[in-house]
Amino acid sequence: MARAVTTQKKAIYTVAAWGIGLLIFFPILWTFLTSFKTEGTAVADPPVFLFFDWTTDNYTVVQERSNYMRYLWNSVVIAGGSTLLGVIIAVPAAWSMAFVPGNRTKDILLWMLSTKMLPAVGVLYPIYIVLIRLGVLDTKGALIVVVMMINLPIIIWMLYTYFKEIPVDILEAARMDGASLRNEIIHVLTPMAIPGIASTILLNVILAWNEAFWTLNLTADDAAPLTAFIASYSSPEGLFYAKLSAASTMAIAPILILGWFSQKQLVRGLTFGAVK
Amino acid sequence: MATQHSRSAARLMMSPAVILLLGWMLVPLIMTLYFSFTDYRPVALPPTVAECCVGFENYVRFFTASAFMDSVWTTLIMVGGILAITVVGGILLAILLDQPMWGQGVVRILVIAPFFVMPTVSALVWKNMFMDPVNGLLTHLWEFFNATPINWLTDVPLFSIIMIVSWQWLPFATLILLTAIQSLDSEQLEAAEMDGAPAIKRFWYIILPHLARAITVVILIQTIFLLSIFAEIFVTTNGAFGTRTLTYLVYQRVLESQNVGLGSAGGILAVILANIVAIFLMRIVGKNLDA
Amino acid sequence: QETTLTIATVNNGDMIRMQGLTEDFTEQHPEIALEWVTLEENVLRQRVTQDIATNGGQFDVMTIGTYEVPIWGQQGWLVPLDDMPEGYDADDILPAIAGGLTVDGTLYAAPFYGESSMVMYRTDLMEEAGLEMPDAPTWEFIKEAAAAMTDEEAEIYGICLRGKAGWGENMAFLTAMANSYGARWFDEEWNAQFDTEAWSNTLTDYLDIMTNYGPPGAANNGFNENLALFQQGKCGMWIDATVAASFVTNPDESEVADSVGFALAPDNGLGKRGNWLWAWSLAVPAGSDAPDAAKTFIAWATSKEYTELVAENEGWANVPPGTRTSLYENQEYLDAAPFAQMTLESIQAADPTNPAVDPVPYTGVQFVAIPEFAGIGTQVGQEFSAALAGQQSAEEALSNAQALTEDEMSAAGYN
Amino acid sequence: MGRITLDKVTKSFGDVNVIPPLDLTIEDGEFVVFVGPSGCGKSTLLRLIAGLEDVSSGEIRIDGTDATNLPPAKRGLAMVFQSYALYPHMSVRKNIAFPLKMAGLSQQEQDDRVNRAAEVLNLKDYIDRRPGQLSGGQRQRVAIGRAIVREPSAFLFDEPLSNLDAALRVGMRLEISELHNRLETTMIYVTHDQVEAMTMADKIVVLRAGNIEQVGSPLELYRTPRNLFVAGFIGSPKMNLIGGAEAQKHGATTIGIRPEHITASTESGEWTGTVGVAEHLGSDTFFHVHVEGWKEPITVRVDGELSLRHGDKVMLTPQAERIHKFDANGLRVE
Amino acid sequence: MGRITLDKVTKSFGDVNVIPPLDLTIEDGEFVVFVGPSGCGKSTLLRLIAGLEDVSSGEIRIDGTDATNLPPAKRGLAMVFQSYALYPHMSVRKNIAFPLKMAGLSQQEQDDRVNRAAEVLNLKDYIDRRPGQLSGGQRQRVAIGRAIVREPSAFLFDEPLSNLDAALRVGMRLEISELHNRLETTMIYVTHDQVEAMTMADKIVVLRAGNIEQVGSPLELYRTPRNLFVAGFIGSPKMNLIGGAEAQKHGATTIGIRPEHITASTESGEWTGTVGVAEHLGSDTFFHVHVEGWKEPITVRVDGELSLRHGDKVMLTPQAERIHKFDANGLRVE
Ligand SMILES: Nc1ncnc2c1ncn2[C@@H]1O[C@H](COP(=O)(O)OP(=O)(O)OP(=O)(O)O)[C@@H](O)[C@H]1O
Ligand SMILES: Nc1ncnc2c1ncn2[C@@H]1O[C@H](COP(=O)(O)OP(=O)(O)OP(=O)(O)O)[C@@H](O)[C@H]1O
Ligand SMILES: [Mg+2]
Ligand SMILES: [Mg+2]
Repeated sequence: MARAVTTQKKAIYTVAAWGIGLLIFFPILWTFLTSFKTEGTAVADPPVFLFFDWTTDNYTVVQERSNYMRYLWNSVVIAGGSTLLGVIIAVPAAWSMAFVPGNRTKDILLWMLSTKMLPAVGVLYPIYIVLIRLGVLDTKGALIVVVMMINLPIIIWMLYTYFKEIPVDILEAARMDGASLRNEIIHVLTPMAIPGIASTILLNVILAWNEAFWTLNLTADDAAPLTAFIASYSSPEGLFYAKLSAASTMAIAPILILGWFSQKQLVRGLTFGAVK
Repeated sequence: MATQHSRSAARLMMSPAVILLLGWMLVPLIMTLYFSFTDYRPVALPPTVAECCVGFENYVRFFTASAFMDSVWTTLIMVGGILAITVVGGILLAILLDQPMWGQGVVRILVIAPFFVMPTVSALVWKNMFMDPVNGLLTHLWEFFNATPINWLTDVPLFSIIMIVSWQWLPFATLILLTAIQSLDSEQLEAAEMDGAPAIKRFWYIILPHLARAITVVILIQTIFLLSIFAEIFVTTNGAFGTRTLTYLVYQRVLESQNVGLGSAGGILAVILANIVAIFLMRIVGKNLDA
Repeated sequence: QETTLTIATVNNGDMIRMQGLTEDFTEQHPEIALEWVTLEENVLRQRVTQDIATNGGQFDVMTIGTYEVPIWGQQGWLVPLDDMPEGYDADDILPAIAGGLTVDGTLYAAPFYGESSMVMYRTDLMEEAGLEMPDAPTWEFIKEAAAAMTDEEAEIYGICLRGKAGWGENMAFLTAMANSYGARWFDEEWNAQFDTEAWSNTLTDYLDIMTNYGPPGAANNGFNENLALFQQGKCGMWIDATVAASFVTNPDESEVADSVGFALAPDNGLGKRGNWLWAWSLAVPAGSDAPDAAKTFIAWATSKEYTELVAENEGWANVPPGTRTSLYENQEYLDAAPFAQMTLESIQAADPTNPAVDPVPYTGVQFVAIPEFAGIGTQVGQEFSAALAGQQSAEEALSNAQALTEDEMSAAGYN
Repeated sequence: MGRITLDKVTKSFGDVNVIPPLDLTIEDGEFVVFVGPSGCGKSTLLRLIAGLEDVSSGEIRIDGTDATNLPPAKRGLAMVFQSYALYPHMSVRKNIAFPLKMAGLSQQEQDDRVNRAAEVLNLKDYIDRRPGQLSGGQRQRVAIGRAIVREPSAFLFDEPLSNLDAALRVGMRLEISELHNRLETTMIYVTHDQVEAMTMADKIVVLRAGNIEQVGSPLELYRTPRNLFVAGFIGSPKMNLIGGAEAQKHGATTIGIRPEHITASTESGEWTGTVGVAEHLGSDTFFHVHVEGWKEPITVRVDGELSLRHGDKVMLTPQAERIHKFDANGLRVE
Repeated sequence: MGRITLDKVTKSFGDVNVIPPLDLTIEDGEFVVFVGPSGCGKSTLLRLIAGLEDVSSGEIRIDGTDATNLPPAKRGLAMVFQSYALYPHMSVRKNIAFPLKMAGLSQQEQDDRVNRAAEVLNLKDYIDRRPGQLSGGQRQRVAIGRAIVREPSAFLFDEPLSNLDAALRVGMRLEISELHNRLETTMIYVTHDQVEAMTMADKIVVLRAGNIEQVGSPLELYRTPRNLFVAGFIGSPKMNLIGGAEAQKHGATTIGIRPEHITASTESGEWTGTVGVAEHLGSDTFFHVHVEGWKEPITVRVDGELSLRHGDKVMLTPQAERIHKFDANGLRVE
C-alpha cells in the first residue's frame, strides 16, 4: 500500500480530518473563547468568535468566589494519590495474572472488572455510613482510597495486557541470572513496561480527575476537588455564560494540557489488549 | 514459569488487590442487600433507620412501579445509542485518521480532547452554550439557516444526552480503533488487493473483521462506564422527559425521596441487570482474551 | 484555639456576597475560621439531607429552606436558636417568615433572606400593548397581557414561568398557582387531589399560557434561566421570587433595569393569591461539634448589622430582603428598592398554615411540609414538565401524578 | 501467457534510490528466482511487478501489453506473501474462495475451483479450519491455494518458506517445484536462501543493491560466477576465496575454490594446514583448515572415511580446472 | 564441575504427561544436543534442568548434589534463550553485567568480567548499544556473553539459532563450537535442526514424545540408528525407507538406505525408476526417483556429472553393506 499518494488525495484527507477534528474540538474552543468575553458578548446574537474585547474579568470573579488553587490541589492529590496507590497494588497483581496464569485467572480478571458495575448511587449510603464510622468523611485519604478502588480494576486490566506482551523468556532469563522476584519486577519488568505503565497512569489520572460522583458526595470542604468546584457553577444567577466558561476552562485545563502533552504515551497504551 | 515457588509468590502478590476489591464489593453490597429488606427512611416522621424486616416489599414496590420498566428501557436505549454512535463514528474517524495527511498529530489532539473533559463540565457547556433554546449556539445555527430551532433538551431529550455523552466517548473509541487499524498487517490488505477486492470490500471483508476484537473491548469498557452515567442527566434534565435511567431512578429513591430501603432494592436490581449485561459481554471478551 | 466552621451554602447572589464580607466577621471573632462549601441548590439539598440523616457531621452551619426546617426541627436534628446573643432582636423577624421556622414555639433556623413571589413585568411593553397592570392582577388579565406582549419575531415572549421539573422548581410555582385556583395537594384525609377539577383548570391554564406565549424550551427553565431571559429583555412578564426584583432592576446586569414594574401574584377571586413563601435560613445541625461558634456566626449573618454592612459595601438595593420588619421601615432601603413594598405585601399575603381555599392537613404554601414531599413533588413535577414539553397531555400528567402520589402516600403509611 | 518484461525500471523511496535502471525479461513458464542479501531490493522488485508499488520510471510489460499503470488486481498475477497474509477470520475455504468471490464467480464455480485446489494441495482435511489452527506448512499451502484458484498468468512468491522450520522447508520446496512442473506457469520467487535458489530455479537473478549481478541457470552460476559477489553467494558451504601470493601464482587477484573441489589427504598435497573445527554430517564432513599465512580458514568437504581430529596436520590439493580466477575489480577472468 | 544426572524425572502439565520417567546422565564438559520433532519435550526437559519448571517426580542432580528443589538462580547454570531474552532497556554492557550485579559483585569485578566476555565474543564495538540496535547475530552473542560471565557449570541453549537466517546460522554454529572447545564447560543444546545436532554434538539425545529414542555420538546415530524413528530423523536428506517385497528379500520388514549410499547409472543397477524432481546444488544433485510399485520416491545423491532430466530412466544400486534393516517393531536388526 506504499504507493505514491497523490497530493490531491492527501489534501482531501487533510481537509476532511481537520474539519471533523475542529468540529469535535469546537465546544472546548468555544468555551475557552467565551471565558474571555463579557456576559453581554457571550450571548450576543449573532455570536461573535474572535473579534471582541478580550477580558480576564471572569477569571477574577471566579477566583474571588472560590479558592481555585485549593480545589486544584485537592484534585491533584486525589487523582495522583489514587493512581499511584492503585499502580502499586496493581503491579504485583498484574504480574501474577500475566506470568503465572492459573485456571481462574481470567475469571478473576473479569470479576474485578465486574465490580465496576456496582451502581454508585446504590451503595452511596453504605459507603457514607462506613466512612462516618471510620471518621474519615471529607478527608483526602478516604477519597484517594475510594477513587483508587473504583479504578483499580481498570488499572489491573491495563497492566495485565501490557505485561502479557512482555516475553516470559526475559523474566525467566532474569531468574536464571539470579534475580529475586523483587529484583525481577523492579529491574526488568517495570522498566520494560514503562510505556504501558505510563499510559495506565495517565488514563487513570484522567478518570480520577473527572470522577464526579464520589468526589462530590464524600467531600465537603477539606478534600473537595474541582468537581465540587464546578458544582457551584452549574446554575448561578443571571447571565452566566462567561463565568461558567471561565470556571469550566479552569476545571478542565490542567487535565487537558496533561493529556495533550502525553497523548503519545496515552494513545500507545490505550488498547486494553484489543490489538493483537 | 510455573514452579511451585512462583505460584505461591503469585498468590501472595495478587492477594492485596483481590482482598481490597472483595471488601470494596462485599461490604457495600451486603449492607445494601440488608437495607433493601428493611424500612429505612431516615427523614420520615418518625424516622426509620434500617428497621428489619419488611421482606420483599421494597423489591415489589420498586419492580412494579411503571418507572422501573421505563427506566430499564431508557437505560438500554441510552447505552445502546451511545455505543452505536461511538463505535460507528469511531470506525469511520479512525479510518480517516489513518490516511496520509498533513498535521495528523494536531488533528489527533483535537479529536482526543473531549475525553479529558469532566462530565459535569461537558453537560453544562452543552446544555447552556449549545442546546439552550434561546441563546445556544445550535439555536443560532438553525436560525442562520432559517430553520426552526430545536428545543434540544425538551423535544429530543434522550437524543440530546446521547449526543453529549457520545461526544465525550467518541475519542476513546476512535483511539482504540485507530490503534487496531494500524496494527493490521499491511500484507493482508495487499493480498486482498491482489485478489481483486476494491477499497470498500477490503473494508468490509478485511478491516472490519480485524477490528472485531477492538470493537468488543470498546463496547465492554464503555458499557461499564455508561451504565453509571449520572452527571450528564443530573445537569441537563434531572431525569425528566424520559431520560430517567435505572441509575437515576435509584438516585431519586435514595437521595431525593430519602427512601434508602426502596433505593437499595433498586440498587440490587440494578446490580443484577448490570451483571447480566456484563456476563453477556464478558463471555465475548473473555473468549477474545485467549486468542 | 481556633474553631473552624464549615458552612454549606447555596450558590446564589446573596450568599456569595456574604462570603465576600466574612472579613468583618473574622475581625470580630478571630477565634473562628470559616470554610465555605458552595453548591448548586439541588446538590446542596441532597448533600445536607444526606449528611443530617446519617449524622455525618460534615457541616456546622447549613443553608436550608422553609421546607426542611419544620421537619428537621421536629426530628430534633437542629440546634434550637432560642438563646441568640443579646441585641439580636428575634422579634424583629417578619412573623410570616418566623412562623415557618418555628416548631412548637422554638426557633430552629434564622432567616437569611425571605421571599415570596410576585409579577414582574416590562412597563414599556405593557404600554406598547396598551394595557395597564393592576396592583393585584387576575389570571385572566395575565393571560390577556401575555397574548398582547408576545412577539416571537423579536424573540419577546409574553410570559416566562418555571417549567423545570423539581419540587422547588416548577412545583413551587404550580402549587402556589393551584392554591389560587382552589386546588390543594391533599384533602384532610391525605388523599391526593390531582383528580379534581381545580387541578385540571390549573394545569390546563398553565400549559395554555406557556405553550402560546412562553419561551421555547420552557420545560427546562428554572429560576436562573428565566432570570437570564428576563434580563435580556426576552420576557414580557415573569412570576417568580421576589428576590429577583433586585437583579432585574440592577442596570449592571439587566438590559431592562429601568422599565420593570411589579404587581402581586395573580388570583382567581377565590381568596387566595398564587404567591409563595420561602426563606433561605441558616441552621445548626445537631451533629455539629461547634454549636456555639455556629450560633455566633448565624447571629452575625442574619443580624441588622449585617444588613447595614451590605448596604455600606454594596448599596441598599443589595441587602438580603424579606426577613426583618425593621428593614421595611428604613427609608433608605425603601428609596433604593422600588420593589420593597411589593415584596413585603407579598410575604404578608402568604399563609403557610392555611394555604389553600379548602382546608388541608399540612402546612406550607408551595410545598407540603412532610418528609415524603421532596420525592413526590419532584416526580409530579416531572410529569407536569413532560406535559409542558408536549410529551403528554394535561390529563395524562394529572392521572399519572394522582397515581404516583397515592402510591407514595400509602407506602409512607398515611392511608 | 506469462511473459514479463521490465524496461529501465527504477524505484526510489524519497531520496533513496533502491532500484537503479533495471532491464529483465522473464519468459513464459519460467521459474525465476531472485536472490541477494537482505535489503538488496528483491521484495521491492517483486512488488513493482505485482503493482503494489509504483515504478519511479520505466515500463513493465506483461505479455507484451503495458501494465505499468494497471492496478494490482488487473495484472492477472497472484502473490504469496512471506507472512502468508491469510485472512485470519475466514476459514480455509473462504480464504481460497476470496479472490473468486471478488471476481463475482457463481457459488458453484467457486466451490468447484476451491475443491480442486484443495485436492491438489492436500488441504481437504483442514478446509473448514481457521488459519490460526493450522501449522506453518498448512498455512503456506492455503496461501498457495488462494493464488492458484485465480489461474493467474504468473505467480509471485516473496520468501514463502522463510517462516518454516528446516525440515518443512525442504518438503515445501519440493511441493512448489512439483506445482511448477504441473502448472507450467511463470513463477517469480524471492529468497535469500541460496539452496532454495539452486534447487528450484530455471533461472536465477542475483541482485545486489538493486543491481543485477548475474542472470543464469543455477549451474551456470555455480560453475561460472561472473564476479566475486556471485561466487561467494552461490554454493554452500561458501567458496573459499584466497588472495595474496597464492592468487598471484594463478595470475589473478583473488582465486576461488569450492570446498567440494579440494582433495584432502594426510600424506601429500599442495597446501598444508591444521584442522580446526570439524563438522560431521554423516554423509559428508566439513573440515575448517587453517593454512599458515592465510587469514581465513579453508573449508574442505571430505567424503566420510578420512578421520581427522582437531589440531591434526592435513594436506590439501585443489582441482586445478575448478579454480576460479578474479581480477582486481572482482570480475571473473577466464 | 558440570555433571548433570536426571533420575526418573517426569513432568506432566495437568493431565498431559509430557515427560515419562526419564534417566539421563550428562558428563562434565560434554556437548549434548537434544533433538526431536516439535513438541516432543526438548524445551521442557531443558527447563526442568534449569529449574524454570518443577519436576512432577524424580530427581535432578548437578555435580552429585540434589538440585531438584533449588531455584534456578542457585543451580549455577546459565541459559541462552531462543528469543535471546535480552533486556531491551539495558545497554549490552548492562545486559552482560546483570547476573553479576544480582550476585552482588563489586563494580570493578563486574567491569573486568564484562570486558573479558566482550573481548572473547567480539562485542567491544557495540558495548554501549541497546539490543534493539543490534543485528540478530550480535544479539545472539550478547546472550552468550550474559551466560558466560557467570562462569556457570553448564550452559543451556534452547534453539539459539532458529531466529537467524541460514548464512548466519552457519557462522554462529561454528562460534558456539569454538566456544565449547575453549571453555570446555558442559553444554546442553536444544535444536530440531539435525544438521546443527550432527555438527556440534559430542552426544546426541534423540527424543520422541518425551522418550529418549537413542543416545550416542553423531556418527553412531548416523551409522547405526536404533530404530526407524532415529533412522528417519538423522541424516539429510532423509534415509530412504523401503518396505514390502524388497525388504523381505533382506529378511526385514523395512530397509533403509541413505541417498548418498546409492549409486545411480543409466546403464545397469538393481532398481529401475524414472527421474522426478531434480535438485541441482552445484556441488551435488539430488534426484527423486520413482521406482515402479513403490509408494515413495527414492532420493539419490549424485556427484554432479551425471546429467539426467525429468522423466529419464535410471538404474539404482544400493551399497549392500550400508543397508539398514528394521523389524516389524521398527527396531534395528543386525
Ligand atoms: N516503503 C519504503 N520506504 C523506504 N525505504 C524502503 C521501503 N521499502 C523498502 N525500502 C528500502 O529499500 C531497500 C530494499 O528493500 P527490500 O524490502 O526490497 O529488500 P529485500 O531484498 O526484500 O530484503 P529482505 O531480504 O530483507 O526481505 C531497503 O534498503 C529498504 O530499506
Ligand atoms: N505450560 C504448558 N502447559 C501445558 N502444556 C505444555 C506447556 N508447555 C509445554 N507443553 C506441552 O508439552 C509438550 C512439549 O513441549 P516443549 O515445548 O517441550 O516441546 P519442544 O520439543 O521444545 O518443541 P519445539 O521444538 O516446538 O520447541 C508439548 O506438547 C506442549 O504442548
Ligand atoms: Mg524482502
Ligand atoms: Mg522448544
